[in-house]
Amino acid sequence: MAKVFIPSLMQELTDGQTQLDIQGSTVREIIKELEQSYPGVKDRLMDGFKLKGNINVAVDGEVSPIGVLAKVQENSEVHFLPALGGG
Amino acid sequence: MPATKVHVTTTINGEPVEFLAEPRQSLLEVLRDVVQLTGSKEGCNDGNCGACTVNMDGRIVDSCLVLGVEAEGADIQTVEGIASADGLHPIQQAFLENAALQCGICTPGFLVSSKALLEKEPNPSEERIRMWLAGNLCRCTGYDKIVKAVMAAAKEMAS
Amino acid sequence: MTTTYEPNKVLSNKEFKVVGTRPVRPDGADKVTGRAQYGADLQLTGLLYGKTLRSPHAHANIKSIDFKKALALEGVKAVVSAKDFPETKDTANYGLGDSPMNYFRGNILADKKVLYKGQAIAAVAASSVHVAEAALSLIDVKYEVLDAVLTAPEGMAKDAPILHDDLFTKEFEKQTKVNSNIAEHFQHKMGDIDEGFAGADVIVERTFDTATVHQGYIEPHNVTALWNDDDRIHVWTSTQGAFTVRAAVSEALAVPVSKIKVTPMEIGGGFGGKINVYEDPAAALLSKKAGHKPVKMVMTRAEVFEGTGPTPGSHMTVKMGATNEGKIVAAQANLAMEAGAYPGSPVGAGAMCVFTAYDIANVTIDGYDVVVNKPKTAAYRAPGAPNAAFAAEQVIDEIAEKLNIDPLELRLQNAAKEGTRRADGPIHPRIGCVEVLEAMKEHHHYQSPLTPAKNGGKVGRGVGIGFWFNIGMQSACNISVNNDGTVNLVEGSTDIGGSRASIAMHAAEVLGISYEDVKPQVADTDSVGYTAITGGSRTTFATGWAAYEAANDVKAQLIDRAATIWGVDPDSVEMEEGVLRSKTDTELNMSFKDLSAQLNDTGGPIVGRGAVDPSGIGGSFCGQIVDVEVDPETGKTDILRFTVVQDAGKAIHPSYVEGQMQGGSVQGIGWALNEEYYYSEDGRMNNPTFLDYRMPTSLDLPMIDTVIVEVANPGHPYGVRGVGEANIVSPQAAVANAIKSAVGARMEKMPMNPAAIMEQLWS
Amino acid sequence: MNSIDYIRPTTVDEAVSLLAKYKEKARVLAGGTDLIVQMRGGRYQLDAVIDGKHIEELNQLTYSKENGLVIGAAVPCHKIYGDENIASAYPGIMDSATLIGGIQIQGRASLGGNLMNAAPSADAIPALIAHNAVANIVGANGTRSVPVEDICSGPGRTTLDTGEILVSISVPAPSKGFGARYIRFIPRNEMDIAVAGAGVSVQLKNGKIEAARVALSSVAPTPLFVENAGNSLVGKEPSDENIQAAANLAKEAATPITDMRGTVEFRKHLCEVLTRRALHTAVERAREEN
Repeated sequence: MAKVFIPSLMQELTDGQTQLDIQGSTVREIIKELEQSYPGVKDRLMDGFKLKGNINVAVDGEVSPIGVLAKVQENSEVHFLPALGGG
Repeated sequence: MPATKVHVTTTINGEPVEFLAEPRQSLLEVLRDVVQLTGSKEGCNDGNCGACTVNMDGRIVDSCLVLGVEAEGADIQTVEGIASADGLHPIQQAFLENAALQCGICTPGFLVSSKALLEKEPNPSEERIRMWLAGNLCRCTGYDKIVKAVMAAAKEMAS
Repeated sequence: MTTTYEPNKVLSNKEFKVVGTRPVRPDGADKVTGRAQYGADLQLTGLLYGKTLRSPHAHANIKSIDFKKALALEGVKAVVSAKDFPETKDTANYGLGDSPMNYFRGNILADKKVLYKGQAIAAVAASSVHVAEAALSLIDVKYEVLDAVLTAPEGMAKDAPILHDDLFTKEFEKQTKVNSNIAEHFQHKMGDIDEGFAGADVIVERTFDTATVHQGYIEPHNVTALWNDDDRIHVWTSTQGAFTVRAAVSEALAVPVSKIKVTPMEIGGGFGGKINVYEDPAAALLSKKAGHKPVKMVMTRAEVFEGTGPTPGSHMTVKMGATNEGKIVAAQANLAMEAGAYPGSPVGAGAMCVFTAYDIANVTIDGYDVVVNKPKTAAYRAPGAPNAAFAAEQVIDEIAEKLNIDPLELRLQNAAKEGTRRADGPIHPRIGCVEVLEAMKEHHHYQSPLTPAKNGGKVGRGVGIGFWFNIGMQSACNISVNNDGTVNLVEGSTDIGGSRASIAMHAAEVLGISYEDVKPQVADTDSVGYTAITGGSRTTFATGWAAYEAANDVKAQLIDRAATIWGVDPDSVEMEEGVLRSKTDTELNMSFKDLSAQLNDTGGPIVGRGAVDPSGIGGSFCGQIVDVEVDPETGKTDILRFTVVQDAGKAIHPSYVEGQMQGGSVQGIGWALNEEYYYSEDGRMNNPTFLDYRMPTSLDLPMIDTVIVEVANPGHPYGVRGVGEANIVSPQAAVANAIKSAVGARMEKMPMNPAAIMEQLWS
Repeated sequence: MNSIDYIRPTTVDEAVSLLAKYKEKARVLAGGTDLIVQMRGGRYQLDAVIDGKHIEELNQLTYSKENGLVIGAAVPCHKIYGDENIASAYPGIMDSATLIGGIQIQGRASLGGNLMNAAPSADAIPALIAHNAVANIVGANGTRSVPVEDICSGPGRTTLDTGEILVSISVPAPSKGFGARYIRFIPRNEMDIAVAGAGVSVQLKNGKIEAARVALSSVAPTPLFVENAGNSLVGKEPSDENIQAAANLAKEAATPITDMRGTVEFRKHLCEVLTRRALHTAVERAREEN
């Protein structure tokens, strides 16, 4: 199971839980799984089939260039982060 | 007032040049838009960045603060006139070898200014170079490599 | 010191043939002779000149716009306003996140309401710039002037005038029901902040305010657009991202990208400020309305200050606690940054960077994105991070002072390493924070006594360290082999500081040929695969990587071709240092040059391609040591000595890496000491000139010494970490700490100009 | 910028008749470093600029120990500081000529233009006042000479009548024991407008101050001649206390405004600091002259 870190401002949807162990081989599956137990998560994170434009997902510390398509390993850490630009 | 163009005869980079200019046009505007020498750049249009620096009768000036019509009878050198048929001038070569440019927009002004300094003072101190170039703004380099390039050019020109 | 001191060190631990050398840039000759074509240099047949009408008010409703008199002026060819935008979808995305269409378009041509002085309202195309300017004065706009909000605290105040009646505070994408100037609230939490502070022996808390500053590139924004008779649009512009411009014009005008071609001209600086698109869509509309004539628009310096950039002013409280032994046990930050007129300040990045250099168990960070009546902020080198570091790096300095621990020692004791968990969640991969701090500590500068005063003032030394994540994103590159043994390399990254060279060096290294045998060029959007912005310190990292991939593709094809010629199995052929040889038969070998001459007779051209969207981005740490002299009677600060140390992973072209470090640091010095938007009460910038927006001149600086640290980024083939941004993060704090050490004034406001220092000394 | 005529007279008379014709719709162009920027910014909507650089009298630069210095109104700064005799005889003027703008600006900008631009922050004017300079003005009604401190009447305004032209500035020859200094305060080291500036001179005789003048920039609607500050030193020794007292008078006289270049409090404070520092240097210079 992957360790999914819930952003503090989204913990209201997870009954205050900060971290959840979720089954899934991609970020998409993880979100689907999360949505099952905690309805509303998907709407917060996704816009149709992809992540919202202002959200990044990091798997094991690496921001995924392919968003929800990113592969997740057993024991991976998954973080949802605000997207960053740069100068 | 009707805009009447004035006929101006001048010398640019050693060549006699004639052009027609409205009196309100700056020398920079004339160089870029009328004579088609776009090497001199506009950064501020009020004499504070030096990107438009040209040499006029042996003195460096901001060409945005000169009227084109004032060029009558003058001898003007722009960045386009620095290299010779033999190749780049040592100051140009030094800027390249010392990585003294990043975006390159300020470079024409710095080259014209630096060349004038080295012609007047072949061996300037770092302090003197910094003082001389204070009218030329560069936002990319922090000036370190520009100052070093001028020093390197001085050395090269002395040898 | 007895040993001779040599500046500009590179602490390399891995050597390559081409990578790590310092060749002259391929566009060099054009740039020292005035031949390089920047956007404003473009001349086209039938060219018209456009100018933009801008709001004289910081906050007002537009009641009406009357173009009659302007259109009657001889030489005026077309006018446009927001009314000329076609119907389209609700959200715009041009490659950098989503934004509501009305906000995106509002910043191009305002509709109904203006939200900052300098906001574009309408544009005119005419036969000359002078006629276009005259026409602007004939456009009659009626306004209803509203009260302006100029800082984040003002914007957050309960009774503040509201900028957008459709803006509701978001919290991690949760749309709240609060109509407010707070566009977004971010939060990061780790550990237990109260417990953390309870275990601290010393706690420092301070509140900081910083002013709005501009990127300050010397070249004003420019664009030439032609809406052709066949309805194809061609845009020539100095931009950090040609594909971004293409997408933005497409989104704004509801024209498919395939009908838009963007030719990136040479660019005179950007620093993040030439990512956003300003006049380009208006220029295209003017071109269409003027009968498909090309229209050139070049901003004045005042338009650049008032209508583009800047990076935000901010209001920040930082609190940190440490034990007597110097272990930092808790850190809290409350960061409010000005988005400008539309949401999107870099507070999110600031929040993610504020404590990143340290290993702290208990952290809470709150960030607020606040709209105010100022230009919409744009990226500026590590956006958000310098503001945050100005606060955090001063607080940590004060803790060191209170604990009587050397400030670098305290930082080293708490430095983040591989495996340290960041406050925003993920753990650090291999990073160079410790290595940078150690290089600072061991540096001749830090080991030397304070530089003596030049003008009889007081001297002091300060340090600081900063972090920037860097970004990856998409890059494409094609390499074709010439029959004289050279290659042409086509890529899509605007070259803003020598990246043609660093990208070509990747290819030369792979192919084992000389740098001079790679001829790079930056192509237009019709001629190369999608390439994201030159920004986020990504160009050498990602486009260099694309070149690496393309070169490897070429190499594989060369090996195949040699095998065909020799009639052997490709697996038995290798290519090293520009020579192809059989692994088994020493007779079979051929130089790349010889093979390239045979290509047309042995199967045709060889073209390699590289297309990447890499992960494995290596963040960069950068620290500064600065000695200042402060005149205690006037508050004037002079920089006496300055050293910058940065982790480059691997410096592909060390001179250009040093250039980034020096340039970023000096922008930081300008930000620290003098630069600011000076506003009148009604929201007008009083100093939109290089005279009064005081950027450093050569006379304000010493040499900027550099140390390149190389902690290879395992995510990149040569170990590259982007170096364009981290260098601007902490110079401000380092200067502040130096001022404190010189005259005892702890500076809670930036800029730390003479008046501000005197005020602090008098208080 | 609106359309303009450009006229290039070669005599003062010609220039005066052109000014009579265009009245307030024409201005005389010297270096143009202020005028061209102001025309572009819309401060003036002129019909004509009259280039003064081709009139002999406006280009004169003569100096003798007997008759002093005459600076044509269009002579650029670099010619002034480029002349070693002038530079050593007129240290205060030399200070200001090397401070105005950068090298590019100094290639064009003139002290006469600085005076006619009448900016409160003008660097040359306090130095000229300190040096007892006089402006030589020609108009339709003839020639008059006016002390420099009586030229500026407000920001950008002078006491010249419409139709008058500044031809030159005369500065008396300094005698032994004379020293002068102009310093300004700017946040950077170049290219800035003065936050405050002080131009001072002292005449020493037998170790005492025989005469002294103090003038300030950027702290009043015009460059400010602080007569009482200079007079307070007369007959006294150039001691720290006496100089401090004069500096305090300068501070009292200043009536600055708060703007992007500084606050009232800061600027008044600077008047004291700069006047004190300038007087000390002027005294040192005066002693060197002995």
